[in-house]
Amino acid sequence: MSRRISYREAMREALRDALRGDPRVFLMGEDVGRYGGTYAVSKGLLEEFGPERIRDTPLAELAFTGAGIGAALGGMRPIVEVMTVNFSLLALDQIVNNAALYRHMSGGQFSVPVVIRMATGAGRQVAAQHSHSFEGWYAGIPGIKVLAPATVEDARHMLAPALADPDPVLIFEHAALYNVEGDLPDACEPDIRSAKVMRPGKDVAILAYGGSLHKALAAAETLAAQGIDAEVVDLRVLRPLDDATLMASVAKCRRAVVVDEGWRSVSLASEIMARIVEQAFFELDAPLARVCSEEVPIPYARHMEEAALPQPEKIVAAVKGMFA
Amino acid sequence: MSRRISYREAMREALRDALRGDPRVFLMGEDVGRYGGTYAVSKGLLEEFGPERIRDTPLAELAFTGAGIGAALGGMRPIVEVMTVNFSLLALDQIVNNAALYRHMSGGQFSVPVVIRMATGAGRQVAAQHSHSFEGWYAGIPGIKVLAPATVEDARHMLAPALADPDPVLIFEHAALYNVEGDLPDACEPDIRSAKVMRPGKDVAILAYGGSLHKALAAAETLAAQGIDAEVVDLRVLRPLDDATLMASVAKCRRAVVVDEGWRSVSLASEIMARIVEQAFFELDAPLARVCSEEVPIPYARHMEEAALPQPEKIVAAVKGMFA
Amino acid sequence: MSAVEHPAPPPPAGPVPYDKAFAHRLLADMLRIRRLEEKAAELYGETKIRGFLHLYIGEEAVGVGALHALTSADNLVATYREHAHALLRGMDMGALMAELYGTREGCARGRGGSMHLFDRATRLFGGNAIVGGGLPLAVGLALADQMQGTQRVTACFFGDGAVAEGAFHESMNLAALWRLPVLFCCENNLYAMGTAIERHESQVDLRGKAASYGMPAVAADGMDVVAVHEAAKEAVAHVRERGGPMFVEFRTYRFRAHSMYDAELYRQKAEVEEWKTRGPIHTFTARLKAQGKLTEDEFLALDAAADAEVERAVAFAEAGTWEAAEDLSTDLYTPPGAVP
Amino acid sequence: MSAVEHPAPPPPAGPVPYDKAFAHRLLADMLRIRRLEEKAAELYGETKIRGFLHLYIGEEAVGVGALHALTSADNLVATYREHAHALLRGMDMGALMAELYGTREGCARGRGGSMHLFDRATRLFGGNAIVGGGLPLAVGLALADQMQGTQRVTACFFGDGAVAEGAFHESMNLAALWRLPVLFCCENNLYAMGTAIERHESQVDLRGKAASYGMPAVAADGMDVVAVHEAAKEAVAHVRERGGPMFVEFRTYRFRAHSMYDAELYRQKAEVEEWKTRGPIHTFTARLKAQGKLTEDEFLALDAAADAEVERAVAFAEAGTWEAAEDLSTDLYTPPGAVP
Ligand SMILES: Cc1ncc(C[n+]2csc(CCOP(=O)(O)OP(=O)(O)O)c2C)c(N)n1
Ligand SMILES: Cc1ncc(C[n+]2csc(CCOP(=O)(O)OP(=O)(O)O)c2C)c(N)n1
Ligand SMILES: [Mg+2]
Ligand SMILES: [Mg+2]
Repeated sequence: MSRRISYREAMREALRDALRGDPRVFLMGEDVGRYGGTYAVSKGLLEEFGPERIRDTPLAELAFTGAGIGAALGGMRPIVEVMTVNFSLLALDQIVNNAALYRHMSGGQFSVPVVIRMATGAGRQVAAQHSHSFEGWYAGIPGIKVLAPATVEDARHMLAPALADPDPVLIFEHAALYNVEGDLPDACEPDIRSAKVMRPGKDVAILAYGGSLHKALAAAETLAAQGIDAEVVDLRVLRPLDDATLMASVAKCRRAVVVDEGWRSVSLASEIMARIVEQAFFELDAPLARVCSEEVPIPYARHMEEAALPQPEKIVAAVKGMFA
Repeated sequence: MSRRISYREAMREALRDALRGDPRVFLMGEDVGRYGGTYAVSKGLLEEFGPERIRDTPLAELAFTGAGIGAALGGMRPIVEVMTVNFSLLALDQIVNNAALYRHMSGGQFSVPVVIRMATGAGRQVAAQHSHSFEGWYAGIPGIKVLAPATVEDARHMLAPALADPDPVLIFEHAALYNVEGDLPDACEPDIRSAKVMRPGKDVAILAYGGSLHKALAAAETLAAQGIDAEVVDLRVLRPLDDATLMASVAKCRRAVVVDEGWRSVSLASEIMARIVEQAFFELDAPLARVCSEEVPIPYARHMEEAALPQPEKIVAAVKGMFA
Repeated sequence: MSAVEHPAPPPPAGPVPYDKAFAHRLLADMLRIRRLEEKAAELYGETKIRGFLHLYIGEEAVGVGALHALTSADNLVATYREHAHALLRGMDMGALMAELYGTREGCARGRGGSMHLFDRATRLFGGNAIVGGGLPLAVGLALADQMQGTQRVTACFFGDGAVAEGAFHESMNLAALWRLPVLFCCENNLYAMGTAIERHESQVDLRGKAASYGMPAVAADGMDVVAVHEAAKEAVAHVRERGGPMFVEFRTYRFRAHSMYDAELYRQKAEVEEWKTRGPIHTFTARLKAQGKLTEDEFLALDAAADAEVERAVAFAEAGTWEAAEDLSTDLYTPPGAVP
Repeated sequence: MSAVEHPAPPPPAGPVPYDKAFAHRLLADMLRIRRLEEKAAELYGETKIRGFLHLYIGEEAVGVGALHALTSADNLVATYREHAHALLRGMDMGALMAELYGTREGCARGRGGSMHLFDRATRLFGGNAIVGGGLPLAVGLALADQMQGTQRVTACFFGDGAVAEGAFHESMNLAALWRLPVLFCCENNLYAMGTAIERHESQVDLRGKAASYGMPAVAADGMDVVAVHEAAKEAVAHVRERGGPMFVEFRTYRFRAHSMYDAELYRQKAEVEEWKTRGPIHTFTARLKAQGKLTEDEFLALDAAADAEVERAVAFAEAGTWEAAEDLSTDLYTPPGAVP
């Protein structure tokens, strides 16, 4: 059994559940309360949980993110919402130098059970400063875990295990997904460890996550019509990467393309390619390929933005290039 | 003809030359003046050029880096010194969202001729918060250029072309190199475009940069004694990468290992591996390998720090693993 | 009325101390901005304009009063709510509208959109969409002027919300410490998106912040173009003569939503309505008429001129062309030979 | 003497308003810190200790006076110059010295070294080596207490240099806005590394900053343990009773180099010498003696006890063992079953 729900509603239900289930949980960030959340994710929560637990913050990304880390050290289970990944650069020092290092550097004395959520990605014509995808950088930081829900199922069910995790967990929600609806099964296994095969196939493994997953699935349909049976894998967990699932898919298909909305260079895509070449080199029948954002600031004009981002057609072309 | 000089002195000479040669050039950063520079690089410059041009700043990485960008827009040629890459996280927003995007986003109206220097790297037991190597992240940002002088020659000669460049240029100086001496040839070609073969070889290409270059060269000596003739390439320019030189070396040796002091995942090393597999897949006789920092905060204790960082022995082991 | 969180100040009153020509100029400029933005909102509804669109409606007195205190040699650094500032610097309305359309004829070639208006010719250094992100740039521009001996003021606009950012603090300290010619113009419209100033600032009199850096500060009624202009003139003169920075707080109000996506759950309709009665255009109009400096016909003529300019701008934008997708990477780096 | 940039305040004087036992405790603690750090400097010369080592010598009155105003239930967030703070929270000196050696018996298992002393038992939340980096943590710790109804003060130490950081501004505003029980303790030693406060702060009276957030502030002579303690007691009481934050500025001076690499080019020897005559230990000793609250023998006994404690600590560290390299990744993440 399942029901139809939007990614936004799924996320909101997850938040509501978490807030109801544990008095230590609270949500803080810019405009999460009275405004109702920039993306309306937290709409209605202020009314139910009050301004202490649905806490509007000043524009002070560094301090309120750090305060979330401190509150976690102090026994709470904060959910910090950084409005978008773009502004998280201002908070990065706290995420790296406090959240990520804290347990190891203190010789195991303190854990930091904070969850930090942020919207990421482009595609809504909001131009260069508001269209970044830095989750790849975060995926490179030891001491944290990084999630990228791409489906309503994950939007609904990744938050609880993230909060239960004793270490810092970052959740990247692709801004273009909030309006997307999907079927949410009544019974779900909450899991923040594994990648997931979304579409089994045998000719090429398309490894994608977040907003790009849906482009990969669309590309797979097109390819199927052209006789190429693509397997599509949702990374889901960007750190630690589930190498086993990825390599199994690569070994089975013997060809792989990675899709990542981050800029091409020094991206999560490059990391996955590096791992494949380390772990599955002899399984490959063709060079790996990646479809990433072009290495430019994302322009405002729609056709230019589209040209800058990964698109199903680019994925199709990359795959077909492997069979040429 | 050449002369013996330390990396620190080479850098200082470069700064002095730049300041003498162009009244628009000035140096600003924390303790560049009266303190004499944290690493004594700028020692003596205050006396020669005065406090306007050797400008001590408050601890305000975000604002003084942004001020450097603004001063560049205003017609100056600022050299911003961020004391170390660790603190540059606090300035990252300005580097990404202003320096890097500015020209493209303004439709080509404004260039940002700023140079931003910072010390990077570990190896001096300064522990987790002071031992980062984030230059890989910077190398992933379109709109800027990224240099990593590893030799006295580059310390001496990369600054002038960086200043002459109309776009933002970041220079990463490995803190462990300042005391290293080398022979500086009297005649040098300033070049901030190409990688450089430092030791020709034929069996394996070792691609390294910055502090790791010297470890790669040491490893090559050990390997030579064991009958493996390694070619060592200094990346020198981390963005844009000189693919041609790298691929030529890989194609020649048919095996390659990348050495990078950054954390392993989503690193410059992963990017280079991805490029090799894209561009030179069929030239490879073995899986690629990388020697990076272990994915932990760098510990204080010497033996633990050593265990966390790339070392010549690890490079040797990685290479030998390729011939096993 | 007193139930509203932010009662409006008394309506601007008293004689307007300007000659007719200048008074008409101020009024005309407020009308130009208003009509431009009303049209932009309409075009947004038609999906001609996309992405973020932040309207200045209600705040026109601030931009107009303040920017008329600057000369064309001065620098301007603005936020994402900067249609007014771009226009008042002298940007052609067509180039502005074309940028909102995203066409090649836009002031940033269609790459920036509403939040990133740039204009080298009028020394407009953006359009910055990172809250607080423009302040360090302004400090640097002023530093360049100080070091080069250029007599120039750099005016930097930002909202009340930006005051909470570290960037504000660091920039204020640098500017005061180095005595740089920066005019910090805070457009305090009492809200940062949906967060009222009382919920983002522990101390809502923002002049105290300036004092803590030893920087002179003044506040002015941002609903009154005369008050704004007088305060700005004095502040600009101060910066120009002393070389050091100054902080000006303009107390104003945004009549429309924060951006096009805002349900305005965070404020009462009554509050907005009360502030609308202090609208900068009609109160100024009324004062000028009362003083005999404006007739209804003159008003209608100014308004019609604004409308006509907007129409021309729309026509220009409609006739626009698209940047070629192959040019995506153009100007990522400065082409050889281009003077930076 | 007046040629120095920062003249010292008048020497602390007047009767010490404490009973003998408490006065001796304060003196003993200052001596413990001093002897510990003198030894650490020596061991640095012998390369037993490496990396950065920032000494507190000259500033002992601040740590001792302030930390004696806290209880063991309070939280502490410190900087990289935190040997004193760790010791005064009650950390065993052996565990501290072992951390400087980098051995497994160190308070952070040898992973942190001098800049990263942590102690869960005494609620010491680091040792933070990013200037300003601890302030947001302190705000969050206090927020957790407020939300959980725990009566606890979070004291946060930082230098004058940190005041210029955005982190300071954002944290002060948050703490004041939300009325959090944070005690902001500024150790103003007049220099941020080699940059004198006049060259990093446009306004050197730092209390004005607190005022701009509506936060009460007080300054105290940081060379006088009595003045520090009295100010700290009042401030702690204020925070505890009102629940809201307070800012205390302790004006002090660092007698030694910033760290072990500093050539001290930026200040005059005469200035250092003048401040040394205000040394917190000998002035306090003299006052106690003058008041008949301390004999020379008692002083020598306290000093000898400090020395003996240092000797034991060194012996403990010398007998230390190394963490196994295979354990490099241990505690990167919390092991299953460990309570965070
Ligand atoms: C650093 C940063 N954080 C958050 C945002 C999202 N955001 C855009 S405008 C805004 C409110 C800013 O308020 P204010 O400074 O008062 O300016 P106003 O919009 O009222 O003119 C927010 C939170 C952003 N653009 N940049
Ligand atoms: C964000 C950051 N920038 C720069 C440094 C390098 N640094 C370490 S201590 C210091 C001076 C700090 O001065 P202050 O806050 O007055 O403390 P003090 O050392 O005088 O106790 C600097 C610049 C750092 N650790 N962190
Ligand atoms: Mg506002
Ligand atoms: Mg200091």
